[in-house]
Amino acid sequence: MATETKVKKIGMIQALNMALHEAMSTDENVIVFGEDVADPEEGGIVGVTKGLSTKFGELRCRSTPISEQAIVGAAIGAAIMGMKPVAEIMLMNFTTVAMDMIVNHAAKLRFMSGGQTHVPLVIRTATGAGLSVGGQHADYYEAWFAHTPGIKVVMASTPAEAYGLLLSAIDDPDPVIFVENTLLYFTQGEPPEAGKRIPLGVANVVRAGTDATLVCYGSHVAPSLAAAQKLEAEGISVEVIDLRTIAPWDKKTVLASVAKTGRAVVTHEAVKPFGVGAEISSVIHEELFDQLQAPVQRVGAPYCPVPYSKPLEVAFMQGADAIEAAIRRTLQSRVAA
Amino acid sequence: MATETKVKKIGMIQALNMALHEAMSTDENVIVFGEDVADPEEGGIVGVTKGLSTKFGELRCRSTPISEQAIVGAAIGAAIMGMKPVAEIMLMNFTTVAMDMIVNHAAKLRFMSGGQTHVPLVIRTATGAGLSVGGQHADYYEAWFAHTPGIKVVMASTPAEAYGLLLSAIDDPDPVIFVENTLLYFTQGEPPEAGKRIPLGVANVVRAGTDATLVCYGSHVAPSLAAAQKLEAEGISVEVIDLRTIAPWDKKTVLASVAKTGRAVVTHEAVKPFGVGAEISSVIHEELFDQLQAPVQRVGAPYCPVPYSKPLEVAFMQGADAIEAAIRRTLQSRVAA
Amino acid sequence: MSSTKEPDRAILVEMYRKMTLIKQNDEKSRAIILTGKIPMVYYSPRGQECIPAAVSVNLTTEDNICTIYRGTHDMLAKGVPLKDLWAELAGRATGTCKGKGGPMHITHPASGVLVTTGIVGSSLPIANGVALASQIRGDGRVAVAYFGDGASNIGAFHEALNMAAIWKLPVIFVCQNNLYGEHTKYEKTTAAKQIADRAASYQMPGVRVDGNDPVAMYHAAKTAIDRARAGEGPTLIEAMTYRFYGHVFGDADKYMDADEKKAAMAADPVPRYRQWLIDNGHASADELTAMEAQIDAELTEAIEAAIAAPWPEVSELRKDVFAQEIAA
Amino acid sequence: MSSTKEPDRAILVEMYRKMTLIKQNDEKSRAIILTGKIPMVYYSPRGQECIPAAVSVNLTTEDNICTIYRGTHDMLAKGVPLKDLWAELAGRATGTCKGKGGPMHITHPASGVLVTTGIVGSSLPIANGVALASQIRGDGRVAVAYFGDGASNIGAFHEALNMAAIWKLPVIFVCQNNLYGEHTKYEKTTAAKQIADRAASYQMPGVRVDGNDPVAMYHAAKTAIDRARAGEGPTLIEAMTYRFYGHVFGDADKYMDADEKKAAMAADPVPRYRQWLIDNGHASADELTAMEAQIDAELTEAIEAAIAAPWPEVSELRKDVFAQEIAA
Ligand SMILES: Cc1ncc(C[n+]2csc(CCOP(=O)(O)OP(=O)(O)O)c2C)c(N)n1
Ligand SMILES: Cc1ncc(C[n+]2csc(CCOP(=O)(O)OP(=O)(O)O)c2C)c(N)n1
Ligand SMILES: [Mg+2]
Ligand SMILES: [Mg+2]
Repeated sequence: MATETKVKKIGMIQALNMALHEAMSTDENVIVFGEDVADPEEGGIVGVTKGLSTKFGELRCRSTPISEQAIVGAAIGAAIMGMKPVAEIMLMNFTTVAMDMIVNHAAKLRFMSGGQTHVPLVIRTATGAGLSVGGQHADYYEAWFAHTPGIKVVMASTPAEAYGLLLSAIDDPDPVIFVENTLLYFTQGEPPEAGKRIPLGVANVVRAGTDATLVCYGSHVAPSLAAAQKLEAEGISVEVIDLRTIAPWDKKTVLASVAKTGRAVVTHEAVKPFGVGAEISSVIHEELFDQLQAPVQRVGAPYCPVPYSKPLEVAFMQGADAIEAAIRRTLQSRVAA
Repeated sequence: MATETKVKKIGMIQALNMALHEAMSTDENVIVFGEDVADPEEGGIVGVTKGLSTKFGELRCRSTPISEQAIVGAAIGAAIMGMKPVAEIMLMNFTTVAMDMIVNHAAKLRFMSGGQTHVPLVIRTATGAGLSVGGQHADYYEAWFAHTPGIKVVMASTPAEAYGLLLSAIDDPDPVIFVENTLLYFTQGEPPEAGKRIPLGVANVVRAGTDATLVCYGSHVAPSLAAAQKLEAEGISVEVIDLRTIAPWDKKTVLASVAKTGRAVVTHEAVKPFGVGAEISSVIHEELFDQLQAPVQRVGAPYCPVPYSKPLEVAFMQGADAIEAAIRRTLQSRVAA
Repeated sequence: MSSTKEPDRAILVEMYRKMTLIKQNDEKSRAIILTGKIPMVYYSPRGQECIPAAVSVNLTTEDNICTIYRGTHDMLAKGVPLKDLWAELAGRATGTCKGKGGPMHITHPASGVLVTTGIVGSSLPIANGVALASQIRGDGRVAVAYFGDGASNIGAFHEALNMAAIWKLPVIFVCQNNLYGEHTKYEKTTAAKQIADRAASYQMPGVRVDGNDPVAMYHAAKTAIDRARAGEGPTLIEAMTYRFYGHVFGDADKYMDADEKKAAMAADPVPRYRQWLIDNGHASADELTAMEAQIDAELTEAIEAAIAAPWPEVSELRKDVFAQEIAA
Repeated sequence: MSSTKEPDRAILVEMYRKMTLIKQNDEKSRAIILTGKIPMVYYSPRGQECIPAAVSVNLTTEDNICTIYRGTHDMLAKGVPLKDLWAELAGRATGTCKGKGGPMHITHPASGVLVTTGIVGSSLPIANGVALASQIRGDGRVAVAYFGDGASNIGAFHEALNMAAIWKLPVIFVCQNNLYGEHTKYEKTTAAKQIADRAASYQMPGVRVDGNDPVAMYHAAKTAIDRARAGEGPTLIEAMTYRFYGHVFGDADKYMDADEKKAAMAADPVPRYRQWLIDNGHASADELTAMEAQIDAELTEAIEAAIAAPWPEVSELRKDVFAQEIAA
């Protein structure tokens, strides 16, 4: 895909692994635990934690029992004491068994204690359709966490973004859910600058444009760019915004863009109804009703569990085509202004 | 409040209790379990299950250990076998410890089994601010469940509604979360007609109007009616729609009303960002963009955990005033049509 | 083999048939994945054949099981039809679940495979509910929950055992202890000397048994199932075993002890049992060879049929979400 | 009282001081609620005074506790300042949590009250994390998780005990077994003969002790805390006790056995211990009466101050959600 040959690309897993090495090297309060993460051979199921237990010892990087409540509980307690735990919940569907710890405790302790305690933990978790794993291994719950005051949600779209965002998530004084996409694990990208943080809460305008704004994040950034590129050939200029942080999201950047373009599409891999797109669409309508040339369009998965069978999974996953169609819908329905 | 004196009003707790008695009497597959529910003296913490264990025996109405995963798991297994379990999860915050069972299993088994099994259970749970119980006893997660394909969400606004909706929820072949508001427990209303069901998925136009549509449910129906009544004095006619079923919600009724009024407000007790209001607002904008006279307004709690202190809790809870203000916003920002 | 009183010859041979079916199904699974024709995620149960074989000969089709992602052996032992199973693994419209569930969610109520879950620990609380229905109806059925050693550390295990014990549910908890949860050894994660000990927390019988010994496993299962059927409540069985092919097919399994694995594979329960059956006059080599050939033929046919079967229609996404189809 | 070697006089008296503080605080709480001046939801710990008193005299302010809604006794024993506590109960800006947490979420890190939770079972996994930090830092602190008998049936209990055991965390699990979870008796919900037995599932010491006997409770706590501090890992203590005023203040408690309750109240641990201290020459009646009067005065002052204290500003809703204030 790349035309340059100079820069050596790196993979998503490697980028995340580099960020963890960097964080553990520079701050001894950073600790890592989760199922299988201390396996010295492989470093967890996909290798994100490779080498950490060997380099930093099993006191700071340890494999846990299959006990997600205990994992997140341990992260909360350690975080209150000033550690910086990075807990891994292998897949996002398994956050459901730790939901009390995340929602009733991690997210609320700062507020309920009147600021006396706070919970600077990171929960890394992965998910995503496309690997034929069926209904219980590919759900997205970022909308749930965004509806939960007190916890931040971050999703990265490239290796370098993942590196910089994960470092910021670890630095952050508040709890952060860091969602990794399983298909993106197998992608390559530009290497990050060593130690370089990407601030949370700031969206990234990955492509400038004038005719419509496309808001996306995580696994939907690449197909958004593909759709934008395709439309460019027709002279349609699409601005693509990678949210990076889903909660709290960067309203300023999104609204400034839509104020300029007058049209917007929000897209994500999660199920469309009651998804993150609903909030962003609502806010755009509320704030820019008079400037909008067409109603904001949303793209998301259909309202059903993730199916196993390949043709069903393909139909379930919305890609560049669906995004392109949504942009076209915003262009067609221009109101008589 | 009432002007009639003939009809004997009944309380919300009594109405729910009557529905359970009715369901258990007419269908021996209906079973009830949850923490303390079989207490013959009080019938659970607030008395919704009073008398059931005495009348139907402890085989069909039993108190459980404090084990929400096991409670919902038992309901799922029994439901697959054709029973009609009504499981009580005392407060909605405690559904977090059973979230795997609800989301990965109850909601998905019909789909994942290709329709070979299904899970006709009801989870009754209560929540709501206003009783000074602080951050872990008053959350609303209806937006989470609405974002979860395969499970229905119902919230009732009066005793008679609760009676009819709970009976339909028990009849329903799919899993239903039935959310009760703790403040409404203490309200009275018209008695229901014995055995009368209120169908799921059908909203109730509780007040006809022509100038704006107010979409609400559960605890926000009463303040919505109060706001509508107040505005009537100024000649502003507000149509009030009680959704009753949050998922799947009655788009047809809502869109028909907004198509007529050209203005809409969505209000709920849950936190506003990423709440149910976002989906409804988005759909109204998407479907009726050209007919809307003003952007849809949303009312919901501010983005913070439920606070303890009375003045904070009062400020947290949005009532008739906030709803009235939102309606006024839709009236003011009329676009030059 | 265990020296306890042996079951009937027919049962001994039926256990072998089930074990062979599982072994051959596993071999064919790994082979077909490598061809790319059915690219499923596969958690091999090879090495654990004996456990569900011995449990299932004590069950009727009216009895139900709840099993897990590593559960093909449990399903086959319970009698899921091969064609329906393979069509599901291949994601076809003719599969048990119309292709919508896949390997981790095989369901086939007709043969008593009620739930297959991908969430560690979740089979137990649901099996309780299945047993609860039987208890209320007094229909004499039992429910079996299968799960792994790693699952004994998750909250659902504890809640389910306590509830089953206090309610005396007709359920049997069968822990297949293969010494690993994913990449991590038992000793690193599990504070109990043996999982069977945990039954004491619930005043429930807890039995550790050699899960690779068909006769011992048969007796452990029979005792527990009889007990459940008689209304005397649940049992926790810890069946000791080993998985031959790592956590998931394709994993490098370097985290496993090479010698330990070699020893386990050398003690492969399937050929060992075959030899025992012949040595003890329960079956002739010819009889077993013929059985094996027939199983091979049936499997080949099922797999070929699966590959030739039609894909589901995209409209299936709108079906089975609720009883009522979702509008297009 | 237990006949084991008695602790120093100063400790014996300090335990009484804490117990009295808890008892009087309870009396004042119930009284003030009835006046309507501080209309809080209140889970009375009356009857359970001795447990945290005996635990806390073995802790330093550096050591931390995680407790539950029924936790005022635990907090008072650990040393939360009365004025800060009462201002929080009254929802005032000067409360420990600025009025934002309330009775179920009292937090006061300076005295080692790190978390108070309203979710059954949640104190345990979090206490593990607190202990984990100490283990990594080698700072010699210990963490105590308080919880009830009913909580021993929830998943978090099991996960936390297993993790603490396998990691040898410096944590003590103190189960205050008051025989009821809300309206339901122990025997209806808990399959274990005694909760202490459940420690065996984790190869952890499990001790059942009379939680209303200050000396016995002192020794049980000391052994466990010393053990944790020495890096030898966790202990489960089941302290037998009774709650005098039902689940939540105002509940009719008809589900409780009237005779059982009468007997428990007749054996009220606080006056009983008072008499024992006097009878055994550890303290004079005058000394204790003076102490009681002083506590009464301090409590009265704290409550009056709370009622007079300012309410929090509404802008507090935007603070402490995140480190950075939310925009208005
Ligand atoms: C709640 C949950 N946590 C984590 C996982 C990921 N996971 C899948 S299998 C597995 C190991 C389970 O080990 P064990 O129970 O021993 O069963 P085995 O795979 O050895 O048969 C893990 C951790 C999961 N599926 N569910
Ligand atoms: C997860 C969860 N489920 C249910 C409740 C409701 N609840 C509050 S206290 C309580 C009883 C707890 O009993 P126990 O653990 O014995 O403590 P006690 O109140 O007797 O001190 C219950 C069921 C809760 N707070 N959290
Ligand atoms: Mg295992
Ligand atoms: Mg109790």
